[in-house]
Amino acid sequence: MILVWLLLIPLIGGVMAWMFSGLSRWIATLAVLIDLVLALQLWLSHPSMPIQPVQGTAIGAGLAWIAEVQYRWIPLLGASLHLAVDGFSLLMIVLTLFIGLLCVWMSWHDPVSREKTGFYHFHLLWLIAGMVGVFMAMDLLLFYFFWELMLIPMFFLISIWGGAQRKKASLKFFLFTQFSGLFMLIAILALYVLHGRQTGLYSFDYTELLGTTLSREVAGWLLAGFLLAFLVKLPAFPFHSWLPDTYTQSPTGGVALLAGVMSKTAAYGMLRFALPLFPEAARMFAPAMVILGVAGILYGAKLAYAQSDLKRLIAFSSFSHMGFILLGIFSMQELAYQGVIIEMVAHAISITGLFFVAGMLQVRLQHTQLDAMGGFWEYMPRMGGVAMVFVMASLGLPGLGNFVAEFLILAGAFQVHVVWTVLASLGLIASMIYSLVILQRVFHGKSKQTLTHADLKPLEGLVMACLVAAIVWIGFFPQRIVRSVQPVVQQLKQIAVKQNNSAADYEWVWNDLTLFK
Amino acid sequence: MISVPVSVQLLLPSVLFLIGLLGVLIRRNVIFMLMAMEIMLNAAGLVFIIGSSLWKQADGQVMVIFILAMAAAEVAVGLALILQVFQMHKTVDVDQLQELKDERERG
Amino acid sequence: MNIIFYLSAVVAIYCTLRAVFHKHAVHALLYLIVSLLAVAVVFFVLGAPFLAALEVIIYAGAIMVLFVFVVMMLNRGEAAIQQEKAWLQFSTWAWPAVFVLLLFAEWLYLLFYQPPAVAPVGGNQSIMPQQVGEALFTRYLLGVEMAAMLLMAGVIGAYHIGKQKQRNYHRYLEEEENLRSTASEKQTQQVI
Amino acid sequence: MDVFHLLWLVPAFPLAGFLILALFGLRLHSRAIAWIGTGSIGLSAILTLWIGVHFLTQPPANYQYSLTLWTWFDINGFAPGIALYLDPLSLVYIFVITFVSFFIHLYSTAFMRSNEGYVRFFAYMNLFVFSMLVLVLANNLLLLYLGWEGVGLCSFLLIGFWYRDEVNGYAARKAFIVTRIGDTAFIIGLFLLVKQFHTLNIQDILQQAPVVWSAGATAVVWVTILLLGGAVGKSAQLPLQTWLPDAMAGPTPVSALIHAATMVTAGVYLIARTHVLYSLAPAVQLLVAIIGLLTLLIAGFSALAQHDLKRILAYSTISQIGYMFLALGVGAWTAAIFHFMIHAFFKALLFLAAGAVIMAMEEEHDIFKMGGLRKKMPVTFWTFLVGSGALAAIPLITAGFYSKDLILFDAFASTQGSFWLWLGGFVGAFITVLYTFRMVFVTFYGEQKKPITHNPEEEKAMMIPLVVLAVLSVIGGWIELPHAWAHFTPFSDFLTHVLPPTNLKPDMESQEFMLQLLTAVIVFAGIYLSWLAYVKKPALSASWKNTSLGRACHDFFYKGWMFDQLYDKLFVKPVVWISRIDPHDFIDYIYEGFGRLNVLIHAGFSRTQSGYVRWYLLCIAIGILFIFSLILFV
Repeated sequence: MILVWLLLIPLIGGVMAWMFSGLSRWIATLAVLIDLVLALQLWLSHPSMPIQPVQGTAIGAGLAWIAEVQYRWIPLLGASLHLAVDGFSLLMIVLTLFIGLLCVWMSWHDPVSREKTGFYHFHLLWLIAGMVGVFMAMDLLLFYFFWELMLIPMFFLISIWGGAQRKKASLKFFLFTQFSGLFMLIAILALYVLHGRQTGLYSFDYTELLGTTLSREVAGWLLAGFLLAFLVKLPAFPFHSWLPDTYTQSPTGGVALLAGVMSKTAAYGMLRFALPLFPEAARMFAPAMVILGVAGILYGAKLAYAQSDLKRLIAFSSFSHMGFILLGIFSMQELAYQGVIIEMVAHAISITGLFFVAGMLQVRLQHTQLDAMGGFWEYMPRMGGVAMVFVMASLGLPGLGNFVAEFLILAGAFQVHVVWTVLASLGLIASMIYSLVILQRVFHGKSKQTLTHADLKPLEGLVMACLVAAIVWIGFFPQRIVRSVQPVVQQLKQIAVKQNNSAADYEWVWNDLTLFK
Repeated sequence: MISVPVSVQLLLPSVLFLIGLLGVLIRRNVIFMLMAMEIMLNAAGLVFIIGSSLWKQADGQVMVIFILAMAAAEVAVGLALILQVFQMHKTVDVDQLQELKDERERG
Repeated sequence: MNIIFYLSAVVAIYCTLRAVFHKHAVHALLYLIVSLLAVAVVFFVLGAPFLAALEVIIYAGAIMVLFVFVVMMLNRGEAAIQQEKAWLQFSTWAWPAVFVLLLFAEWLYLLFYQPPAVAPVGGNQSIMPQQVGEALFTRYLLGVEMAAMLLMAGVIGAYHIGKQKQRNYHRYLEEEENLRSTASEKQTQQVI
Repeated sequence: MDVFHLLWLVPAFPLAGFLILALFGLRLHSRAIAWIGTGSIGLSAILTLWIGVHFLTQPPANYQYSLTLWTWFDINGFAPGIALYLDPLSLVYIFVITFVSFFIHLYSTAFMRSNEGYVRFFAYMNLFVFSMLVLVLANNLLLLYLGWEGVGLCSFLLIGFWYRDEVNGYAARKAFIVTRIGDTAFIIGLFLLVKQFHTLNIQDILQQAPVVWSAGATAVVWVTILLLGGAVGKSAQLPLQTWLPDAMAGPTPVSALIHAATMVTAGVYLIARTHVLYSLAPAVQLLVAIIGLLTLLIAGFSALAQHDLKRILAYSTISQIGYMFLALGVGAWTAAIFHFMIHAFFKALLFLAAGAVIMAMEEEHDIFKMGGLRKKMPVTFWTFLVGSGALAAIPLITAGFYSKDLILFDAFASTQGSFWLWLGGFVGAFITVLYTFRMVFVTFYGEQKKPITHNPEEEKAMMIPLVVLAVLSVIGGWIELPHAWAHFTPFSDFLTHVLPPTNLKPDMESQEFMLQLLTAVIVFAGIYLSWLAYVKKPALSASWKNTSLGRACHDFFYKGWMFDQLYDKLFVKPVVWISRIDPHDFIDYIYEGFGRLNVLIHAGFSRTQSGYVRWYLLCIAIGILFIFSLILFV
């Protein structure tokens, strides 16, 4: 039942915020805070999930939910309101709500949200609800429903409260994500039909569909459909074109949720749906995906360095980091899986921090051009300090969450793809080159203009303190996360176990230098 | 009752229909176009009647009744529209009524 | 009886042609009425007396009267005729005529070279209103209901459309107009 | 009570200092800042002393003690902990770090007083000390890497401390990125170790490595090369040495602490720490020696041509670390660590004294614009002279002699050593003497060229560290006497619990005395030569400088053997070029192209929507015609 509340509170809160526009900030704060407390309480009360003994070889064996509800929805189609969470889902929900709360607070001083305040918070809350829904839907149709639900408020957030080119950006974002989402819908329907034909049981239920046997070609096509949606949303290498425009034009609150959480829904989708549903095909795709991941890391870093706009730079840095996630997921190693999940959380926090800094600068300067910045340390040492923390997180400084994640991803990937991992490690150097640009061109150097009372306001300080605390916490205590996602990783590990049997088919790109044998 | 071959019988509605079609295509006056359309409807009705007499079934005639009803409604709405359009644009020339034209082309 | 069919067919075709190509709207309408009457005769000849009556009453009577009213409301006398004359250029109707003739050719081919399979003609009796009514209110009851609703919609629609005199036909234009009016208000305020 | 349980407090004090300064520093009075910044290190140093005494008197089992604070993460048995490890090697390091840091902090309280960003300085410095302590105390390589990157960060922040000047920012960035290149190699090495051992615990790896790997196995070669990559980056050795001279842009105490005494020797620590691996890969160990040798020569020659006092010291640091690498390369592990300790004392001393000089000269760095400071700044002069003597390794009376001599002897006499390695080190020693005393004579002798406005000798906080470090630079060497004199080697004995003793070729001890004599001769010869060239007959050096060969050599050495220019052409320019060619992401053009295509198609279809009703109808008619024809004739 708590799951339904988790979903309903932001939905109702959104409507209330719309109705009582004057109080909308408080209503939004309250709604998200209550939700966060609920989710956190649930998460904390299950420190580590017992891993059920694996029965049989089916990939889904051993799944254990912390909470689960199932209501009738469209019984005719075999679709139900099946909500369930395990440690992984719950972690992502907590993350969503945490970032969401900070977004609400961050928009407090944002002049952008002063227009149509209630409507703004309505969209914000529905967006949060959509994401929360994505993280707990265990029915594929429902998953698709939430997948699309989070798209629409995001679209309006950009197109109403965005920057100067918001129309183009929001349209681009919508077209990319919607179009790719349709492929996923097709794949879901095809899977549904194939499964129904085989077993006679037409159902969209995740646990039901898990064991579907498919021929390699079919599974490949279906996985391609899922992956297309996820790769666009992540975004991965050739599908990232919507990202800079969208990230740049979004309002601060929106972009944090977009870069911080929405991109993680794609990674979540891969780990939760794409891989377990089509393990064979995933193994087939893995080398290509690994290459895409590495390409994304390097290409994103290159683009980030070339930008002259702060927000674009951060946007491309986010793109670059998504390459690590892709690399980690498809290297199919336990270390890498854990790394990916930690990266999902850590990157969400660090990128949120960076975009908040950019947003605060935008409010103070009315622009985000790097050429016109410099020397701001003098006027805002506190903001400079927190910016430094997130810059360091972005370049993977140990002690902050991203390092643990990237280390695990690369260490995991190294087990199977030596050359690609080494190339990806070059991304560590590249990430340092562009990250330092943020710090040095904004806060160091000669000051080109005088700002007064520009440093963090109390509420902004609180938000940034929360983020810093979180990223440091992950940096030093990732074990809490590791433990809570253990069952999922065990499930995913079974994919990797089989890998050894069928790796021979794909030897051509595995590129495992025979050095270390 | 009559022993005209069916093909010849059907020739009449086809000719009427084509005349109607020609009328719709070449007249610029909205009223004439509406009239031409009535002719076409009527021709279609005639085909039903021929079918009805051929097979000795009442269904064809029922259809014609529906066509009549439809024609009546259509004429009522259509003429109201014509009046309205005339009042707004002061013309009955369809070539000047181009609200459906694509924006890009107009600009 | 065949001769009646042929005669009325010739009359119908001739009058329809006149109706379509006439430059004077009222004359055209009168030709059209004659054409409809001729078609009614054909109906009768083909054994559909009830429909023949309906054709006369509804089509030739009611509908055409509507047309006449509208034509009279819009009539602009000689200018309209001149205009129609100008509009009926060769270039206007050449291409449509070609297509229509092509269509006609195909039709002829269809009718006479691939004649339709004709069911055996059984007896020469008419289909009486009784039968039509039976069919209408048993098998086609739903159709009747729908036709009734259609007529209702037609009546309301015609009333609604005919009533609104000065409203714009699209809300965007309305908004534009509002903007323009507020702008002009501002201007006047500034002037004051 | 077991004092070792308090080990965690050693890094915790500086961390606490950092946190207090970072969170509340903007509101604190400068005196409070100085107390917190220096006091935290002082507490750490006292605790270290206490622990050290305990360690010597009541050593833990096997001379090693580890303290797990908490498990960092545990993934299927791969569980690096936040765990500290204390053994003689790390004890030496934390001893040096805490004490030298303490004195440098003390010095800074006065030196940095007139600077804005006082609190920032101490916060960074405390963070640095914390990171450095974590680096040397870590019991696994991942935690070591945390400290490793932490010190890199602090180095970056402190080089760019005066952030308004773009040049400082550039130097900071350069230092961070160049070391990061090495660090990336390092972390790839870690991946390889994880793959092999599924652990990063140093002791576990060292125990398992000889079992898993035979000597010269490919994997161990790769691991050691990659770790070496990290070490040369951090320790500014060939080919990644270019960042250190530029790093002198930071405040002088920073140069003393980070870029001379502690951080740059982290590479030495890393190699010493993983010595078992290097023993398994003799080829790589030889490479270490060669790198050390080349670096010490290249840097020595570069130092000879510098004008900037701090740059001379920077090149000399590179050169001295080259000696340590040479020692590591020939298997003289303890000698390397010994030299590290002594070097930390005298190089910190030299930098601090140089800082005093620069302060007196109002930020003048060029030694040729100084001169004659001997009388005006006696304390500085004498301490600087002691430091220089140690650097030049004046026999018997300076600590530098004992450590450097040990390295030279081992380079010759160790089983992995050779005559050529010794010769290189020997030449390097001569050059060291030359540039050291060139620096001393030019700075402190001759005429005074600039008046002193504010004499730092009045600052007690600055002079006490100088004196203490000078004393250490003299007596520090007496804990390890040459083999030939007496078997009084407590330092090596102490370290033998961690590091294997140096294997000497048979019958070498007899030659040691010869070598020492040779060294002594060149030291005095060098001092005389530089005295001749810069004090007695300055025209001599000037005339040499005026020959075309002389000028070419001077320029070449002055620019640090043109490495900067080379790397600029090879790496920096291409990278920047690649970034600049396509800032707008060509992938985007593909999607833009799709968009354009759609607009084009739309424009085509838009034509059909002409707004002429009759045109639509004609289209319908044509459609009918078409469908009919299709049905009839197809």
